[in-house]
Amino acid sequence: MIDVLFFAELQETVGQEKVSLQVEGITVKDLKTKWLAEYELDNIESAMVAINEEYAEEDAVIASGDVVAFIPPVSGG
Amino acid sequence: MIDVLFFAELQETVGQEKVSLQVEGITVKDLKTKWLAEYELDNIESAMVAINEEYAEEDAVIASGDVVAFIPPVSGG
Amino acid sequence: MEKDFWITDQPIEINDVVEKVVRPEAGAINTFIGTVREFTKGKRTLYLEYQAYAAMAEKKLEEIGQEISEKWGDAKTAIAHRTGRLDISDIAVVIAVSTPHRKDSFEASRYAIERIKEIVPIWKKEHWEDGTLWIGDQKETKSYEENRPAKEEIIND
Amino acid sequence: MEKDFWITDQPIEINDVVEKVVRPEAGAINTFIGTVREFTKGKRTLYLEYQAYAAMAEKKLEEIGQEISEKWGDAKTAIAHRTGRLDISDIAVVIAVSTPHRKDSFEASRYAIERIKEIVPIWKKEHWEDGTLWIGDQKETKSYEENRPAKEEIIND
Repeated sequence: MIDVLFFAELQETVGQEKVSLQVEGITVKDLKTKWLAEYELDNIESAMVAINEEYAEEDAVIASGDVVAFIPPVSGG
Repeated sequence: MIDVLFFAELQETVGQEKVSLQVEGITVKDLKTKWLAEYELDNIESAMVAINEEYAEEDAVIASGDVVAFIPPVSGG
Repeated sequence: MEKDFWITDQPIEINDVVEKVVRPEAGAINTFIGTVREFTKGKRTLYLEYQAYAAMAEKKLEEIGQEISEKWGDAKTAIAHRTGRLDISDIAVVIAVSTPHRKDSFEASRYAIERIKEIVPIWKKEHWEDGTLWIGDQKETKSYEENRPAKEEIIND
Repeated sequence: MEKDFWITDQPIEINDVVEKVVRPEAGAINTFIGTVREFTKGKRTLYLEYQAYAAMAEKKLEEIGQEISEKWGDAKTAIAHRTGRLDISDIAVVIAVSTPHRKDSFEASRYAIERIKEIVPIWKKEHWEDGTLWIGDQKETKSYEENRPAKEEIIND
Protein backbone atom coordinates (compact mmCIF):
# COMPACT_ATOMS: atom_id res chain seq x y z
CA MET A 1 0.00 0.00 0.00
CA ILE A 2 1.14 3.54 -0.70
CA ASP A 3 -0.13 6.91 0.46
CA VAL A 4 -0.58 9.70 -2.06
CA LEU A 5 -0.74 13.29 -0.78
CA PHE A 6 -2.30 16.25 -2.56
CA PHE A 7 -1.89 19.95 -1.86
CA ALA A 8 -3.33 23.30 -2.90
CA GLU A 9 -5.61 23.12 -5.94
CA LEU A 10 -4.89 19.41 -6.43
CA GLN A 11 -6.21 18.72 -2.94
CA GLU A 12 -9.35 20.69 -3.68
CA THR A 13 -9.94 18.81 -6.93
CA VAL A 14 -9.38 15.39 -5.36
CA GLY A 15 -11.49 16.44 -2.40
CA GLN A 16 -9.09 14.97 0.12
CA GLU A 17 -5.58 15.37 1.40
CA LYS A 18 -4.59 11.72 1.18
CA VAL A 19 -5.48 8.72 -0.92
CA SER A 20 -4.25 5.22 -0.05
CA LEU A 21 -3.74 2.79 -2.91
CA GLN A 22 -3.12 -0.96 -2.85
CA VAL A 23 -0.22 -0.87 -5.27
CA GLU A 24 3.56 -1.06 -5.37
CA GLY A 25 6.41 -1.35 -7.86
CA ILE A 26 4.86 1.14 -10.25
CA THR A 27 6.53 4.32 -11.51
CA VAL A 28 5.41 7.85 -10.77
CA LYS A 29 4.27 8.08 -14.36
CA ASP A 30 2.13 4.95 -13.97
CA LEU A 31 0.62 6.42 -10.83
CA LYS A 32 -0.37 9.63 -12.60
CA THR A 33 -1.62 8.18 -15.86
CA LYS A 34 -3.34 5.05 -14.60
CA TRP A 35 -4.08 5.07 -10.92
CA LEU A 36 -5.05 8.70 -10.59
CA ALA A 37 -6.73 9.08 -13.98
CA GLU A 38 -10.19 8.94 -12.43
CA TYR A 39 -9.59 12.27 -10.61
CA GLU A 40 -9.04 14.14 -13.87
CA LEU A 41 -6.26 16.25 -12.40
CA ASP A 42 -5.55 18.61 -15.29
CA ASN A 43 -2.78 20.35 -13.41
CA ILE A 44 -0.94 17.27 -12.24
CA GLU A 45 1.62 17.59 -15.04
CA SER A 46 2.80 20.93 -13.66
CA ALA A 47 3.32 19.41 -10.22
CA MET A 48 6.60 18.05 -8.99
CA VAL A 49 6.59 14.72 -7.19
CA ALA A 50 8.16 13.79 -3.88
CA ILE A 51 8.64 10.28 -2.56
CA ASN A 52 9.14 10.15 1.20
CA GLU A 53 9.70 13.91 1.28
CA GLU A 54 12.39 14.02 -1.42
CA TYR A 55 11.81 15.23 -4.95
CA ALA A 56 11.65 12.33 -7.42
CA GLU A 57 11.57 11.84 -11.18
CA GLU A 58 8.81 10.46 -13.40
CA ASP A 59 10.48 7.08 -13.72
CA ALA A 60 11.11 6.57 -10.00
CA VAL A 61 9.62 3.33 -8.74
CA ILE A 62 7.27 3.50 -5.78
CA ALA A 63 7.69 0.81 -3.12
CA SER A 64 5.16 -0.44 -0.62
CA GLY A 65 4.90 1.93 2.32
CA ASP A 66 6.12 4.94 0.35
CA VAL A 67 4.46 8.31 0.72
CA VAL A 68 4.09 10.03 -2.63
CA ALA A 69 3.26 13.74 -2.71
CA PHE A 70 2.23 15.89 -5.63
CA ILE A 71 3.72 19.35 -5.26
CA PRO A 72 2.06 22.02 -7.42
CA PRO A 73 4.23 25.08 -8.19
CA VAL A 74 5.07 26.45 -4.79
CA SER A 75 4.24 29.97 -3.60
CA GLY A 76 5.60 30.33 -0.09
CA GLY A 77 7.46 33.33 1.24
CA MET B 1 30.04 83.42 21.55
CA ILE B 2 30.16 80.04 19.84
CA ASP B 3 30.12 76.51 21.16
CA VAL B 4 32.59 73.98 19.83
CA LEU B 5 31.84 70.28 20.28
CA PHE B 6 34.36 67.45 20.25
CA PHE B 7 33.77 63.73 19.90
CA ALA B 8 35.62 60.44 20.14
CA GLU B 9 39.43 60.81 20.30
CA LEU B 10 39.20 64.59 19.86
CA GLN B 11 37.05 64.81 22.96
CA GLU B 12 39.56 62.76 24.90
CA THR B 13 42.44 64.95 23.76
CA VAL B 14 40.64 68.19 24.57
CA GLY B 15 39.49 66.71 27.85
CA GLN B 16 35.98 68.02 27.47
CA GLU B 17 32.93 67.70 25.28
CA LYS B 18 32.34 71.39 24.73
CA VAL B 19 34.40 74.56 24.58
CA SER B 20 32.78 78.01 24.45
CA LEU B 21 34.70 80.76 22.68
CA GLN B 22 34.09 84.51 22.61
CA VAL B 23 34.42 84.86 18.86
CA GLU B 24 32.33 85.27 15.71
CA GLY B 25 32.74 85.96 12.02
CA ILE B 26 35.72 83.65 11.67
CA THR B 27 35.99 80.74 9.27
CA VAL B 28 36.20 77.07 10.20
CA LYS B 29 39.79 77.19 9.07
CA ASP B 30 40.52 80.11 11.41
CA LEU B 31 38.89 78.25 14.24
CA LYS B 32 41.09 75.21 13.70
CA THR B 33 44.40 76.92 13.06
CA LYS B 34 44.16 79.82 15.51
CA TRP B 35 41.58 79.36 18.20
CA LEU B 36 42.06 75.65 18.78
CA ALA B 37 45.82 75.56 18.22
CA GLU B 38 46.52 75.32 21.94
CA TYR B 39 44.88 71.88 22.11
CA GLU B 40 47.35 70.37 19.64
CA LEU B 41 44.66 68.29 17.95
CA ASP B 42 46.77 66.29 15.50
CA ASN B 43 43.74 64.51 14.10
CA ILE B 44 41.58 67.55 13.58
CA GLU B 45 42.41 67.67 9.87
CA SER B 46 40.82 64.27 9.32
CA ALA B 47 37.62 65.46 10.99
CA MET B 48 34.65 66.84 9.14
CA VAL B 49 32.98 69.95 10.50
CA ALA B 50 29.32 70.60 11.19
CA ILE B 51 27.78 73.97 11.92
CA ASN B 52 24.41 73.73 13.63
CA GLU B 53 24.21 70.02 12.82
CA GLU B 54 24.90 70.35 9.10
CA TYR B 55 28.20 69.50 7.44
CA ALA B 56 30.15 72.64 6.49
CA GLU B 57 33.26 73.52 4.49
CA GLU B 58 36.58 74.97 5.65
CA ASP B 59 35.67 78.44 4.46
CA ALA B 60 32.25 78.59 6.10
CA VAL B 61 31.88 81.60 8.39
CA ILE B 62 30.81 80.99 11.96
CA ALA B 63 28.23 83.36 13.40
CA SER B 64 27.58 84.21 17.00
CA GLY B 65 25.44 81.53 18.63
CA ASP B 66 26.53 78.83 16.19
CA VAL B 67 27.36 75.35 17.39
CA VAL B 68 30.42 73.98 15.62
CA ALA B 69 31.16 70.28 15.88
CA PHE B 70 34.27 68.38 14.84
CA ILE B 71 33.31 65.00 13.46
CA PRO B 72 36.17 62.49 13.30
CA PRO B 73 35.77 59.68 10.76
CA VAL B 74 32.56 57.97 11.85
CA SER B 75 32.27 54.31 12.79
CA GLY B 76 28.64 53.64 13.63
CA GLY B 77 26.65 50.64 12.50
CA MET C 1 11.26 26.12 20.06
CA GLU C 2 13.89 23.46 19.43
CA LYS C 3 14.21 23.75 15.66
CA ASP C 4 15.99 26.39 13.58
CA PHE C 5 13.66 25.76 10.63
CA TRP C 6 9.99 25.40 11.31
CA ILE C 7 6.43 25.61 10.00
CA THR C 8 3.82 26.93 12.39
CA ASP C 9 0.15 27.85 12.34
CA GLN C 10 0.76 30.43 15.07
CA PRO C 11 1.92 34.06 14.66
CA ILE C 12 5.70 34.24 14.24
CA GLU C 13 7.68 36.33 16.70
CA ILE C 14 10.61 37.93 14.87
CA ASN C 15 12.78 37.64 17.97
CA ASP C 16 12.26 33.88 18.14
CA VAL C 17 13.93 33.57 14.75
CA VAL C 18 16.64 36.16 15.28
CA GLU C 19 17.76 34.73 18.62
CA LYS C 20 18.56 31.43 16.87
CA VAL C 21 21.37 33.08 14.95
CA VAL C 22 22.85 35.52 17.48
CA ARG C 23 26.39 34.46 18.35
CA PRO C 24 29.74 36.03 19.26
CA GLU C 25 31.20 35.37 15.79
CA ALA C 26 28.45 37.43 14.13
CA GLY C 27 28.60 41.15 13.52
CA ALA C 28 25.65 41.23 11.14
CA ILE C 29 22.20 39.72 11.12
CA ASN C 30 19.98 40.17 8.12
CA THR C 31 16.31 39.48 8.57
CA PHE C 32 13.79 39.16 5.81
CA ILE C 33 10.15 39.37 6.82
CA GLY C 34 7.44 38.59 4.32
CA THR C 35 4.12 40.24 5.14
CA VAL C 36 0.70 40.06 3.53
CA ARG C 37 0.37 42.93 1.07
CA GLU C 38 -3.07 44.40 0.51
CA PHE C 39 -2.80 45.35 -3.15
CA THR C 40 -1.09 43.44 -5.94
CA LYS C 41 -1.36 45.02 -9.37
CA GLY C 42 -4.37 46.99 -8.25
CA LYS C 43 -6.21 43.92 -6.99
CA ARG C 44 -7.18 43.96 -3.33
CA THR C 45 -6.36 40.96 -1.18
CA LEU C 46 -8.76 40.34 1.71
CA TYR C 47 -6.61 37.66 3.31
CA LEU C 48 -4.34 34.77 2.41
CA GLU C 49 -4.34 31.13 3.29
CA TYR C 50 -1.05 29.26 3.42
CA GLN C 51 -0.81 25.50 3.23
CA ALA C 52 2.38 23.49 3.68
CA TYR C 53 3.59 19.94 3.39
CA ALA C 54 5.03 20.65 6.79
CA ALA C 55 7.46 17.78 7.34
CA MET C 56 9.00 18.13 3.90
CA ALA C 57 8.94 21.94 4.06
CA GLU C 58 10.98 21.92 7.26
CA LYS C 59 13.49 19.57 5.65
CA LYS C 60 13.78 21.84 2.62
CA LEU C 61 14.20 24.95 4.76
CA GLU C 62 17.00 23.17 6.58
CA GLU C 63 18.54 22.27 3.23
CA ILE C 64 18.53 25.95 2.31
CA GLY C 65 20.37 26.66 5.56
CA GLN C 66 22.97 24.07 4.57
CA GLU C 67 23.33 25.55 1.10
CA ILE C 68 23.95 28.94 2.70
CA SER C 69 26.62 27.53 5.00
CA GLU C 70 28.36 26.00 1.99
CA LYS C 71 28.19 29.17 -0.08
CA TRP C 72 29.00 31.78 2.56
CA GLY C 73 31.12 29.87 5.03
CA ASP C 74 30.54 31.17 8.50
CA ALA C 75 26.80 31.80 8.27
CA LYS C 76 24.00 30.65 10.55
CA THR C 77 20.42 30.58 9.29
CA ALA C 78 16.99 30.23 10.88
CA ILE C 79 13.64 30.33 9.07
CA ALA C 80 10.04 30.17 10.23
CA HIS C 81 7.03 30.03 7.91
CA ARG C 82 3.44 30.33 8.95
CA THR C 83 0.41 28.44 7.65
CA GLY C 84 -3.32 28.99 7.88
CA ARG C 85 -5.24 32.22 7.47
CA LEU C 86 -3.17 35.42 7.39
CA ASP C 87 -4.62 38.90 7.36
CA ILE C 88 -3.10 42.03 5.80
CA SER C 89 0.33 42.85 7.31
CA ASP C 90 0.54 39.48 9.08
CA ILE C 91 3.95 37.86 8.90
CA ALA C 92 4.17 34.87 6.56
CA VAL C 93 7.88 34.17 6.78
CA VAL C 94 10.87 35.28 8.81
CA ILE C 95 14.42 34.54 7.67
CA ALA C 96 17.43 35.43 9.81
CA VAL C 97 21.03 34.94 8.73
CA SER C 98 24.01 35.93 10.85
CA THR C 99 27.51 36.31 9.45
CA PRO C 100 30.73 37.92 10.63
CA HIS C 101 30.45 40.70 8.02
CA ARG C 102 27.40 42.48 6.69
CA LYS C 103 27.72 41.87 2.97
CA ASP C 104 27.34 38.11 3.37
CA SER C 105 24.28 38.49 5.56
CA PHE C 106 22.45 40.43 2.86
CA GLU C 107 23.38 38.03 0.09
CA ALA C 108 22.57 34.91 2.07
CA SER C 109 19.22 36.22 3.25
CA ARG C 110 18.29 37.13 -0.31
CA TYR C 111 19.34 33.69 -1.44
CA ALA C 112 17.14 32.10 1.21
CA ILE C 113 13.93 33.85 0.14
CA GLU C 114 14.56 33.06 -3.53
CA ARG C 115 15.17 29.39 -2.74
CA ILE C 116 12.03 29.22 -0.60
CA LYS C 117 10.09 30.28 -3.65
CA GLU C 118 11.70 27.51 -5.68
CA ILE C 119 11.86 24.37 -3.57
CA VAL C 120 9.85 24.59 -0.36
CA PRO C 121 6.41 22.93 -0.52
CA ILE C 122 4.26 25.80 0.71
CA TRP C 123 1.28 27.25 -1.13
CA LYS C 124 -0.61 30.48 -0.92
CA LYS C 125 -4.30 30.90 -1.67
CA GLU C 126 -5.39 34.43 -2.46
CA HIS C 127 -8.78 35.54 -1.21
CA TRP C 128 -9.91 38.56 -3.21
CA GLU C 129 -13.22 40.37 -3.16
CA ASP C 130 -14.27 38.51 -6.30
CA GLY C 131 -12.86 35.05 -5.78
CA THR C 132 -10.03 32.84 -4.64
CA LEU C 133 -7.04 31.20 -6.28
CA TRP C 134 -4.15 29.00 -5.31
CA ILE C 135 -1.16 31.00 -6.49
CA GLY C 136 1.39 28.94 -8.31
CA ASP C 137 -0.89 27.58 -11.01
CA GLN C 138 0.20 28.21 -14.52
CA LYS C 139 -2.13 31.07 -15.27
CA GLU C 140 -1.41 33.27 -12.31
CA THR C 141 2.28 32.73 -11.82
CA LYS C 142 3.33 34.22 -15.09
CA SER C 143 4.38 37.43 -13.41
CA TYR C 144 5.92 35.45 -10.59
CA GLU C 145 7.92 33.37 -13.03
CA GLU C 146 9.12 36.47 -14.80
CA ASN C 147 10.19 38.05 -11.55
CA ARG C 148 12.05 35.01 -10.39
CA PRO C 149 15.75 35.56 -11.04
CA ALA C 150 17.77 32.85 -12.72
CA LYS C 151 19.99 30.95 -10.31
CA GLU C 152 23.09 32.83 -11.41
CA GLU C 153 21.45 36.17 -10.75
CA ILE C 154 20.49 35.13 -7.25
CA ILE C 155 23.97 34.02 -6.39
CA ASN C 156 25.63 37.10 -7.84
CA ASP C 157 23.08 39.52 -6.51
CA MET D 1 8.64 55.96 20.78
CA GLU D 2 7.52 58.81 18.54
CA LYS D 3 10.43 58.94 16.14
CA ASP D 4 11.28 56.67 13.21
CA PHE D 5 15.00 57.47 13.56
CA TRP D 6 16.53 57.55 16.98
CA ILE D 7 19.63 57.29 19.12
CA THR D 8 19.23 55.56 22.47
CA ASP D 9 21.41 54.45 25.34
CA GLN D 10 18.96 51.64 26.11
CA PRO D 11 18.86 48.15 24.53
CA ILE D 12 17.06 48.22 21.18
CA GLU D 13 14.05 45.99 20.70
CA ILE D 14 13.96 44.76 17.11
CA ASN D 15 10.18 44.83 17.11
CA ASP D 16 10.11 48.53 18.03
CA VAL D 17 11.92 49.30 14.79
CA VAL D 18 10.08 46.82 12.58
CA GLU D 19 6.64 47.95 13.70
CA LYS D 20 7.41 51.46 12.41
CA VAL D 21 7.48 50.18 8.84
CA VAL D 22 4.71 47.58 8.81
CA ARG D 23 1.92 48.73 6.50
CA PRO D 24 -0.65 47.28 4.08
CA GLU D 25 1.33 48.38 1.02
CA ALA D 26 4.37 46.36 2.10
CA GLY D 27 4.99 42.76 1.23
CA ALA D 28 8.62 42.75 2.31
CA ILE D 29 10.53 44.06 5.30
CA ASN D 30 14.28 43.81 5.37
CA THR D 31 15.96 44.23 8.70
CA PHE D 32 19.64 44.70 9.25
CA ILE D 33 20.90 44.17 12.79
CA GLY D 34 24.45 45.08 13.69
CA THR D 35 25.75 43.16 16.71
CA VAL D 36 29.01 43.31 18.63
CA ARG D 37 31.39 40.72 17.20
CA GLU D 38 33.90 39.12 19.54
CA PHE D 39 36.79 38.60 17.13
CA THR D 40 37.99 40.90 14.37
CA LYS D 41 41.05 39.69 12.48
CA GLY D 42 41.98 37.45 15.38
CA LYS D 43 41.81 40.24 17.94
CA ARG D 44 39.37 39.74 20.79
CA THR D 45 36.96 42.54 21.66
CA LEU D 46 35.92 42.71 25.32
CA TYR D 47 33.23 45.32 24.76
CA LEU D 48 32.50 48.41 22.69
CA GLU D 49 31.59 51.93 23.59
CA TYR D 50 29.49 53.97 21.17
CA GLN D 51 29.29 57.72 21.28
CA ALA D 52 27.00 59.85 19.13
CA TYR D 53 26.34 63.46 18.36
CA ALA D 54 22.77 62.48 19.03
CA ALA D 55 20.77 65.40 17.65
CA MET D 56 22.73 65.50 14.41
CA ALA D 57 22.85 61.73 14.14
CA GLU D 58 19.06 61.51 14.27
CA LYS D 59 18.82 64.15 11.54
CA LYS D 60 21.28 62.26 9.37
CA LEU D 61 19.45 58.96 9.89
CA GLU D 62 16.27 60.69 8.82
CA GLU D 63 18.08 62.03 5.75
CA ILE D 64 19.05 58.47 4.85
CA GLY D 65 15.38 57.52 5.08
CA GLN D 66 14.56 60.35 2.68
CA GLU D 67 17.28 59.29 0.27
CA ILE D 68 15.82 55.80 0.29
CA SER D 69 12.33 57.09 -0.45
CA GLU D 70 13.72 59.03 -3.40
CA LYS D 71 15.69 56.10 -4.77
CA TRP D 72 13.22 53.28 -4.26
CA GLY D 73 9.87 55.02 -4.40
CA ASP D 74 7.43 53.32 -2.10
CA ALA D 75 9.80 52.49 0.77
CA LYS D 76 9.45 53.22 4.49
CA THR D 77 12.52 53.21 6.71
CA ALA D 78 13.16 53.21 10.46
CA ILE D 79 16.56 53.11 12.17
CA ALA D 80 17.64 52.94 15.80
CA HIS D 81 21.25 53.16 16.97
CA ARG D 82 22.46 52.53 20.48
CA THR D 83 25.14 54.38 22.43
CA GLY D 84 27.12 53.60 25.56
CA ARG D 85 28.74 50.33 26.55
CA LEU D 86 27.79 47.29 24.47
CA ASP D 87 28.85 43.75 25.25
CA ILE D 88 29.46 40.91 22.80
CA SER D 89 26.30 40.12 20.76
CA ASP D 90 24.53 43.27 21.94
CA ILE D 91 22.64 45.10 19.22
CA ALA D 92 24.27 48.34 18.05
CA VAL D 93 21.93 49.22 15.20
CA VAL D 94 18.61 48.06 13.77
CA ILE D 95 17.49 49.13 10.30
CA ALA D 96 14.08 48.19 8.92
CA VAL D 97 12.87 48.99 5.42
CA SER D 98 9.50 47.96 4.07
CA THR D 99 8.66 47.92 0.37
CA PRO D 100 5.96 46.39 -1.77
CA HIS D 101 8.42 43.90 -3.34
CA ARG D 102 11.35 42.12 -1.76
CA LYS D 103 14.19 43.15 -4.06
CA ASP D 104 13.86 46.82 -3.11
CA SER D 105 13.83 46.02 0.60
CA PHE D 106 17.20 44.28 0.36
CA GLU D 107 18.79 47.02 -1.70
CA ALA D 108 17.46 49.86 0.42
CA SER D 109 18.47 48.23 3.69
CA ARG D 110 21.98 47.66 2.34
CA TYR D 111 22.12 51.26 1.23
CA ALA D 112 21.09 52.41 4.70
CA ILE D 113 23.90 50.63 6.54
CA GLU D 114 26.52 51.84 4.04
CA ARG D 115 25.30 55.42 4.40
CA ILE D 116 25.32 55.18 8.19
CA LYS D 117 29.00 54.35 7.96
CA GLU D 118 29.57 57.41 5.78
CA ILE D 119 27.58 60.30 7.18
CA VAL D 120 26.11 59.62 10.62
CA PRO D 121 28.12 61.08 13.53
CA ILE D 122 28.49 57.97 15.67
CA TRP D 123 31.79 56.57 16.90
CA LYS D 124 32.86 53.23 18.22
CA LYS D 125 35.61 52.68 20.77
CA GLU D 126 37.10 49.21 20.84
CA HIS D 127 38.06 47.78 24.21
CA TRP D 128 40.50 44.94 23.68
CA GLU D 129 42.44 42.94 26.22
CA ASP D 130 45.53 45.06 25.51
CA GLY D 131 44.09 48.53 25.03
CA THR D 132 41.41 50.76 23.59
CA LEU D 133 40.95 52.75 20.40
CA TRP D 134 38.39 55.00 18.82
CA ILE D 135 37.78 53.31 15.49
CA GLY D 136 37.71 55.70 12.60
CA ASP D 137 41.11 57.28 13.09
CA GLN D 138 43.42 57.12 10.15
CA LYS D 139 45.57 54.26 11.31
CA GLU D 140 42.89 51.79 12.17
CA THR D 141 40.34 52.47 9.48
CA LYS D 142 42.50 51.40 6.63
CA SER D 143 40.74 48.07 6.40
CA TYR D 144 37.42 49.81 6.97
CA GLU D 145 38.10 52.25 4.17
CA GLU D 146 39.07 49.45 1.86
CA ASN D 147 35.93 47.53 2.66
CA ARG D 148 33.70 50.48 2.08
CA PRO D 149 32.14 50.16 -1.36
CA ALA D 150 32.17 53.09 -3.73
CA LYS D 151 28.84 54.82 -3.97
CA GLU D 152 28.09 53.26 -7.33
CA GLU D 153 28.66 49.80 -5.99
CA ILE D 154 26.26 50.37 -3.15
CA ILE D 155 23.52 51.62 -5.38
CA ASN D 156 23.91 48.86 -7.94
CA ASP D 157 24.40 46.17 -5.35
